[in-house]
Amino acid sequence: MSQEYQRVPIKSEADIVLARQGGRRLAAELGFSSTDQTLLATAISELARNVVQYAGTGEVLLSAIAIGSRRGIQVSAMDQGPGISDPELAMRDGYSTGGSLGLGLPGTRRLADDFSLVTVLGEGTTVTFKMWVR
Amino acid sequence: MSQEYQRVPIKSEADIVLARQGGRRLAAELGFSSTDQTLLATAISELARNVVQYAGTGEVLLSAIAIGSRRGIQVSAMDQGPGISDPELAMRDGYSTGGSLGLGLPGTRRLADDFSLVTVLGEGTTVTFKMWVR
Amino acid sequence: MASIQSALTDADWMKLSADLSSQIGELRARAVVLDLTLMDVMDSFATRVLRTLAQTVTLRGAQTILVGIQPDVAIAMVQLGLAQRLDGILTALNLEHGLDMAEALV
Amino acid sequence: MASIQSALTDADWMKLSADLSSQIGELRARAVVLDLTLMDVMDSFATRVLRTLAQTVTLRGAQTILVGIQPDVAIAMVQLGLAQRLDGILTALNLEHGLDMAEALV
Ligand SMILES: Nc1ncnc2c1ncn2[C@@H]1O[C@H](COP(=O)(O)OP(=O)(O)O)[C@@H](O)[C@H]1O
Ligand SMILES: Nc1ncnc2c1ncn2[C@@H]1O[C@H](COP(=O)(O)OP(=O)(O)O)[C@@H](O)[C@H]1O
Repeated sequence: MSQEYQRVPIKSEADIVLARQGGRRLAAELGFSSTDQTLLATAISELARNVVQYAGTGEVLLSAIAIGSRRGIQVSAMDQGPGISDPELAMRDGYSTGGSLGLGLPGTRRLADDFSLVTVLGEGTTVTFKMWVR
Repeated sequence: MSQEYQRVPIKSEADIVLARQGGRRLAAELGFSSTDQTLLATAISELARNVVQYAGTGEVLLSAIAIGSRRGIQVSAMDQGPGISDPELAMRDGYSTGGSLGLGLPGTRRLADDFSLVTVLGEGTTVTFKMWVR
Repeated sequence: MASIQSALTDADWMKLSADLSSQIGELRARAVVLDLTLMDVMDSFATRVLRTLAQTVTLRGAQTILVGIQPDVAIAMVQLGLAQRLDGILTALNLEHGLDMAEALV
Repeated sequence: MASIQSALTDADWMKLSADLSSQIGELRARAVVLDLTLMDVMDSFATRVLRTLAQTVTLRGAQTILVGIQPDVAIAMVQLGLAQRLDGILTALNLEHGLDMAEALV
């Protein structure tokens, strides 16, 4: 599995747009369909907004990944924010502590090929997912 | 109570169709009404899809059963998948861990004459139900 | 207008959804008529997929009309509790009625 | 009628909402047509803001019509579970259809 990284610092709302545009560009290069580019960009937008809203700042890492001839993208959104006290609850449709829709995490899991949430209270949160060209 | 078995291995989405077609054929032979054939085929479809979705692979057993002159079908869907951590919750209308409708198990119980769910975490799940000619 | 066969896989449905979504634009369609006459079973998977499809069609500014759901299939859907998951989607007896309904919308 | 660009911030949306709300009074508008053709992504933030906007418009006695949601965007919204959060808001394919719909309401 080979990797190359692209790092998008997330400091404000404007960076959310940069992160999802970066993801879309990489996806287009790798041959993602236009529908899958949009799915990926939407998921990145959700995670990057969580960083801004709940942690203030953080970063999004975009990596081109490959297993054999299969190509894909791995996205990580990470921050050193407050962490999530009940991750299982946070993964539920409609659960939000921010008066929002509560669909960002569960929605991203639904459309990703692979999804993980690692969070430590007081230390931060990292959400990682993969999407493969299909 | 005499029995004869038919085994349908469930390995992919295509096998779901084979399983429900097998059930419908057996039901037609035993004299089920066309409505009951469809009810049975739908229930088999639900259980077989759960096998594919949550356990990957498994099998569906179809048996013609009889008590005296009463004839019926017993269906078992079994897998060696992850099992169900909270079976009571899984039997509730609308509960799904797969972003699905959560009506497969409770719906099948509603239309079956007899229903059992046996599941062991890390070992697998077996759902069995009967339907009688009426 | 699309006719649906029973054995569509997850991938088939995704493709149908994408195709319809873009064709609505090309054809400036106000209605999408889905013929379910050939479906011998409508389970929760098919129901969810149809609902998803109808939501996509709505966001594209058109209406979905389901036609041809067979009597036995309708009964099974109600018994399983699936019917209410299609609430808000228009239905018609057959293709002819469905097309009449689509005309009336335009 | 307003055309929405992808990168509106929280503050931009608030301003748009306030502007529309007062303009409905000045123009005695019965419908507000929002053109989303330029939105390359509709995430939960945008969806929630649109829903809030539509609620404001409703309380001001007018109807919201969303037009121009692109095929890929529609599919992504449905997959994320966002589509049903816009339930009850009218949609049309494009500006032309949306204006027709608005005419019909008036
Ligand atoms: N990066 C993060 N840091 C801290 N908490 C988070 C983070 N991301 C998500 N959460 C928590 O998880 C909840 C659910 O997130 P999500 O499903 O994206 O919904 P929403 O963002 O609409 O609230 C949030 O309301 C918040 O409490
Ligand atoms: N064979 C199985 N193996 C593991 N978990 C299962 C299995 N069948 C059902 N489940 C669990 O039970 C839940 C409810 O199942 P069901 O009522 O059929 O709804 P759905 O399949 O729509 O999620 C599923 O979401 C899943 O968590």
